[in-house]
Amino acid sequence: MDKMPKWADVILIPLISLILAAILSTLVILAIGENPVEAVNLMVTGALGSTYGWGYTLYYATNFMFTGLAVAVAFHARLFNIGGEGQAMLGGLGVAMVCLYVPWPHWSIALLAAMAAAMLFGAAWAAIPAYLQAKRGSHIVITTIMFNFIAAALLNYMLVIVMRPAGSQDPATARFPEAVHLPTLHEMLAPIGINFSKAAPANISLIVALLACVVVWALIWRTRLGYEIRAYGHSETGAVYAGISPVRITIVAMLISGALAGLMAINNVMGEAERLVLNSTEGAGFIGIAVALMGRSHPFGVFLAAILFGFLYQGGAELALWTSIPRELIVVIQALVILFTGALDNMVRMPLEKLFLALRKEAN
Amino acid sequence: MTVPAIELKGISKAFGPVQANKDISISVAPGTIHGIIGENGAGKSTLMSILYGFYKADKGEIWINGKKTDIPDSQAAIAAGIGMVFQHFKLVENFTVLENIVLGAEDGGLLAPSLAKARKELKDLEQEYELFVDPDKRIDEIGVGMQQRVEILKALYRKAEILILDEPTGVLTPAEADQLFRILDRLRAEGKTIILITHKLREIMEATDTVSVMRRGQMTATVKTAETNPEELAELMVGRKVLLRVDKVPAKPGKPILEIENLRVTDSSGVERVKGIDLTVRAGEIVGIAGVAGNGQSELLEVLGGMRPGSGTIRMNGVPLALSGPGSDGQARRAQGIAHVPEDRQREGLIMDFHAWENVAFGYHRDPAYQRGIFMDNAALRADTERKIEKFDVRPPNGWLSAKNFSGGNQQKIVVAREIERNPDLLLVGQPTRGVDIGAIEFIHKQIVALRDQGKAILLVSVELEEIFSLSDRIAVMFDGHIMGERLPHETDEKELGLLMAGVAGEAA
Amino acid sequence: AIAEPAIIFDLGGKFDKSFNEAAHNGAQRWANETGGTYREIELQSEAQREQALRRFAEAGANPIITMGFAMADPLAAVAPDYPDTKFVAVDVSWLDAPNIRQVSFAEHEGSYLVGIMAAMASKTGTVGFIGGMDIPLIRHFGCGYAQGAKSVNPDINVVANMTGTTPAAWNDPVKGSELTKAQISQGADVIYAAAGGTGVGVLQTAADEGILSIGVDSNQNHLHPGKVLTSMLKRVDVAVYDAMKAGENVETGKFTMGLAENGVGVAMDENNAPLVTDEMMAAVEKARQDIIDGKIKVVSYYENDSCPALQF
Amino acid sequence: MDSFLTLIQVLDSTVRLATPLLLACLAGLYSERAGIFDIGLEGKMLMAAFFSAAVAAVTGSVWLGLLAGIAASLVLSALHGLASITFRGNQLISGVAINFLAAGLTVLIAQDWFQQGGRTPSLFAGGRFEPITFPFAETLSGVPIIGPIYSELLSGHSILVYVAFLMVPATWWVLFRTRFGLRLRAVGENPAAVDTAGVSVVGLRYAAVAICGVLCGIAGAYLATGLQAGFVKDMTAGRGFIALAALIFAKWRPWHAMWACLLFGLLQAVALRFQNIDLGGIVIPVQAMDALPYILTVVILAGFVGKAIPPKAGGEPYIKER
Ligand SMILES: Nc1ncnc2c1ncn2[C@@H]1O[C@H](COP(=O)(O)OP(=O)(O)OP(=O)(O)O)[C@@H](O)[C@H]1O
Ligand SMILES: Nc1ncnc2c1ncn2[C@@H]1O[C@H](COP(=O)(O)OP(=O)(O)OP(=O)(O)O)[C@@H](O)[C@H]1O
Ligand SMILES: [Mg+2]
Ligand SMILES: [Mg+2]
Repeated sequence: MDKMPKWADVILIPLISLILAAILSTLVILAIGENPVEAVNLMVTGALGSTYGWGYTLYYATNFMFTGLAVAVAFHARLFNIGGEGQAMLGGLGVAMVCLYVPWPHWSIALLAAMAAAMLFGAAWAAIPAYLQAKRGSHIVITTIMFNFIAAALLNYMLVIVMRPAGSQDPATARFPEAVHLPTLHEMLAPIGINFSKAAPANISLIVALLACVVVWALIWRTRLGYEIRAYGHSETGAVYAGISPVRITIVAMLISGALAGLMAINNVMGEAERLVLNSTEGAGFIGIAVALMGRSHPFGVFLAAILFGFLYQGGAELALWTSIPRELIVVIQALVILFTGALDNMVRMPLEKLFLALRKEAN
Repeated sequence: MTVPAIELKGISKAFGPVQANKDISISVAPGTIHGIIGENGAGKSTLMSILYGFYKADKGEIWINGKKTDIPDSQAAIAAGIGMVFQHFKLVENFTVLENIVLGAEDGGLLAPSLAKARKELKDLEQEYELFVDPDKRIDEIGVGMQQRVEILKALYRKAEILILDEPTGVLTPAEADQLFRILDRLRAEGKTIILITHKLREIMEATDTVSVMRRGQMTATVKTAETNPEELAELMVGRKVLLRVDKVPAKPGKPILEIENLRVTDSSGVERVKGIDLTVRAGEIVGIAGVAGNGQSELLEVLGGMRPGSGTIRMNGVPLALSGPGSDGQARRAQGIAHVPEDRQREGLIMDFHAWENVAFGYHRDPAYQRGIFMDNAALRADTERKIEKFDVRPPNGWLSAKNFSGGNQQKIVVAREIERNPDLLLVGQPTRGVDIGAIEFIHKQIVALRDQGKAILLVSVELEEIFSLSDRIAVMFDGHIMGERLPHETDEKELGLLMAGVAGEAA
Repeated sequence: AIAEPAIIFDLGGKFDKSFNEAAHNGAQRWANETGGTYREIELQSEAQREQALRRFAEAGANPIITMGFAMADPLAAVAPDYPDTKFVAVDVSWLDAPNIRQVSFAEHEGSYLVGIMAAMASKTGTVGFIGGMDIPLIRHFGCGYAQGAKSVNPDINVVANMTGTTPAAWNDPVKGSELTKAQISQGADVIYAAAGGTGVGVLQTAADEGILSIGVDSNQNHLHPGKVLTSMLKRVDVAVYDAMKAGENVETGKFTMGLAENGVGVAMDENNAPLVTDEMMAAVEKARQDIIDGKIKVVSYYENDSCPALQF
Repeated sequence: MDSFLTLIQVLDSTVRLATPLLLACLAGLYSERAGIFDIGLEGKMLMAAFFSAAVAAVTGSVWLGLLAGIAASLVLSALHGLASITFRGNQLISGVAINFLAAGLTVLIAQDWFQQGGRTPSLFAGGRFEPITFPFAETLSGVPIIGPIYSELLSGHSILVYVAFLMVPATWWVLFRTRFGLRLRAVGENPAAVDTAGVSVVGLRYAAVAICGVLCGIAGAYLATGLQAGFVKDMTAGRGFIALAALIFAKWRPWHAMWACLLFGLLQAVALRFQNIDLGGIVIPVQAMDALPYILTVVILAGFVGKAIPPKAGGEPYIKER
């Protein structure tokens, strides 16, 4: 028998972990002399109280869905992809090249091309760590960390030396042409009579992200490849027995993961900034880890966790804007979520298992 | 009446829902060798680990030399004069023998004096018990027999008066085993108390003074060795009369299905494990491979099953198989009509976290019958599972349970069902009944024989000589990567096979 | 109600002791004098620029003051969406939107003056310049400085280094410190830091190693009294103060603040009084007047992206 | 002579920049040799940097600052121990969490205490580790070759620099010449062997993690009170990861760790001093120099230049009962 029911594993444990993280976050807010109730109020109104707030919340959530899915897919193959940040940066590079160097007649075609480029660049950046893990056993966590730094240096070089328009002072590409402007929620919802804030950056990438959730779900639970990825993730020896090549699965899973992380660039680079700037990823690659952990690597869980983090991000930005609480509060919350749902999982799990065991003994 | 060296009273231990030890009591007289036998999973190792402070008992008392002793950790056990040689050695592989011996028993904070002292004492111990080792060799440079001596020396260095050996002969050749028993005799003569765990009745009969039998976590009997016999012990072990032979009609071997020529296998650390073997398996026969674990049988099965590369020639139905690179993996082997019941069902044959119905497709998940468009046809899978559960009497009959929630025997039934139902030309079977109860053993054996009777070829690897004898139509013995000889079961006996397994060439035997 | 003004500090943060801190001081002065309140944010990342602009505009802040050239691009995108809001862009001079006040400074003129002081204070005949991010604006500083130094001593050796190529260069005191040590080993005994927060490391190390340094933007003389020769003042505080004072009616267009407008200058106070000789004082005063009168023309780096007095 | 002086200068700055790397690298060495992977070196250093600077700024005593830095780093170590030893969680995830926790908390607390945008006030004499001048450094500086080497390169660093370099032989000695070292290495290779030998795996691992905390604490304190005069947000700037890279580069051996850190320190020193390096026509952009430590690490990990084999039990929690 399982030690406890599935619902406890999937819902109860993350929930308790989340509550613990929330309690500690409250303590942190109290410790810096702020009022947690007010802070939460401000966050809720700022992030959910207007279509403007929702627009930013959903914009951030879109980023996190992509990176969360990226981490989740790799988790299914028991690979820890810490390289989402670098892969997303490279995705941005791909998007910028497509948008700047090709004259597009219409945004829709440009979007498809940008998606392809983003996925290609993201996957390419994951390919080397994947290959080294598969073929040479180099620990993928370390190599992907290294690749994040290398990506930052590469992007720095591209923006400072190669892609910066003549005469411009800041290391950023030129604005993308008007033709590749993606429809925002404002533009998309106006025809059906909803007046969504014009200023918020949420855009059609949100739809792509939702589609990506569905596609990843189907991939993992409904296809042969997903079956093989999961089998490999649960047991490498089992995979070898079944004729599932560990090398192939490692590489394929990481390519998919990198492509998903790269795909984020259609949202932040093409949809929001409409140019490529340094640090455009804003740590979304790392937040993907928290999102995947909280979402238990299930696309639906990732979706929910991404919305939660989108809320935290927008709420945090509002806090920074209207109070003296620095935006880093969000980083602390994020750290606590990762800590409790990831590293201290057993702290919640072990007592619960005992509890359920005792309950069952009683029932018998 | 002397005071018992060890007395356990009412020991119970559960791992989550598994009750590994239930209210066990046992008493061991000083200066004797006390055997403990029992099936796989009976709880022998758990009991000894409790005695050694490695696990903590949920209930019960431990008395050493007539004193109630608390053993919360191994430190306490060592202090109480207990030493243990684990089934899986606990040695640091990249340390030297000497470093392993002093580890945890150093004198003072500096290493050099400890090592010097240990080196000297080791000399004395070697002399005293004829336990020769090279103190400066690294563990990963010496063989298992030697490693075991290091483990024994570790215990003696810590002044153990009570020595526990958990299945010490599983990895040894009969000759090495004989040497071990001589050492144990000497230790007993010195007044030490020894607990010996094994499933091998022969060893119990030869080496022990008293024997206790465990079944399903309980102690079923303790008897004087001199007053019992193997048949009685076997019955005590499994709880009913043991069927030693499987009923089967004589084999009618047909054309060769599998032909192996000069097969060589090198493992990932560069050691050659199979050193050029030739073997043929024909349609309608079961060829059994006997041998002590670790003599290349596993590697042989793994190459045939596409789990690792090899070199040489293997023909299946006359067609050469790729032995490395593309076309040499498990998928290719299945396509060529080879099915494989792997040695380790939990690590290989099943994904423990998958539902039973997902496991029923494991390895065959690319079969078109399981596909619908680009997706897997889960409905078809579940229907297929229903049938197999029914036919192989898997209990509980619920395809939605995860594999880990079935007992060992039922897990094995799922694997066997999956492989046999493929109707393969060749079935590879590794340790088919390891950790499986007698009822399931009979059932699985019958299925294997039935497949043979349909004219299929079967290659069986088992470390249980009894199983080899009862199933095989022809027996090949492997030692050190070579096939030492082939025998027909009715023309040989355990003694002859034992010599072959120890590497004593056929002519001499 | 009267709209609140808002100010957006650049990545260095409002306590960078330099550029942003000058703006902060100007805003504080306005708040203290008028009792008004204003909104502010310190940017943490490139990607936040546009959001901050929009958020303040949405909330009705007016005028919205931005610090640094990097806000130019987001401003160009956002300003047209809020035609009724006035934006004030410090260090920007090349946008065309009717509702932006663009304020730039003649940094080369102020740098020329501190260059004179550096050359007169130097005993080794070598002076140093440490810039922040390598962009034309900072070269513009260095170029004026070199010209000033050479006007005193045509043979003077000016060593120049830039901290980096990204905005991180504004906030890298470790690197500022290492560059200072390097320049000292090349003989420099007066070093001018035009590097935002990085300059803190430059001034610190110069003080530790016993040479003189020159601060920038804000008056940094007090950071190491008696060790900072002077500071090249860039009256960002004035620009911010003026804009806040004018409120919603702030005049838009392009404005340059030079010596004549008191937009740049050198800092003289009790902290550096012992270091400044009368001779120095006189030379600086003369050059200042000559520049205002047009008798001295300090070449701007922008003119043809090169400097007559210094090779970068 | 001029280029010789430049060389001395670069090496001098190499020593300074290698020091935090070396301390963090040795910290990681203790932890990973005991089987606990630690990608939280960065976070611990950062936390220590902040608390050392903050306490030094408030009390004016750099030694109290150092203690506070070590204490702060130890708290994070304890958290890592709790997650990865007691609760047998994923060590990598715990490390990631610790890095974020430090990045966020330092700024949050700094803002709360000092209202200076996430920094501490600048430290003045007493609040900083001053350089130590060797005897006769001044007098000897004129002597050719030896003079500058003695007076510039060897003399004139803060005490923590010398501590860091002395930690190398000390670490070697502890690991390979003492009982504690033997047990520590054993627990990273096969914890079950240590356990059955009657030594507490948990105790050893906590000890290793604690030593790691102390060394990270010193590293962070050096950054904020030795190399710099105060804390600025994110001031570790990836040094924890470079230290990790150096550890792999060094294959978990103390002397090699020193050379690896000196190499990476040299790369940083060169990148600091020269923006783009012109090698007879080919210009190496500064970004390439920045990325070089990471690239080298990947090459090492790929096993093209000798294989880096981590301690066998590294990264795996020790679970007795399945
Ligand atoms: N660490 C553990 N965690 C959970 N269950 C365990 C653990 N060790 C043993 N068990 C379970 O306890 C039972 C008894 O196992 P034990 O190893 O004591 O058997 P054994 O008699 O030594 O068998 P074998 O002959 O295979 O060595 C089995 O069901 C086993 O699965
Ligand atoms: N590692 C495990 N995790 C969870 N449950 C387990 C584990 N091992 C065994 N069980 C549960 O304990 C029960 C007993 O298992 P065990 O393997 O001892 O069965 P058994 O009585 O030996 O049966 P069989 O003869 O079929 O092997 C099983 O029903 C199984 O659900
Ligand atoms: Mg056992
Ligand atoms: Mg069983």
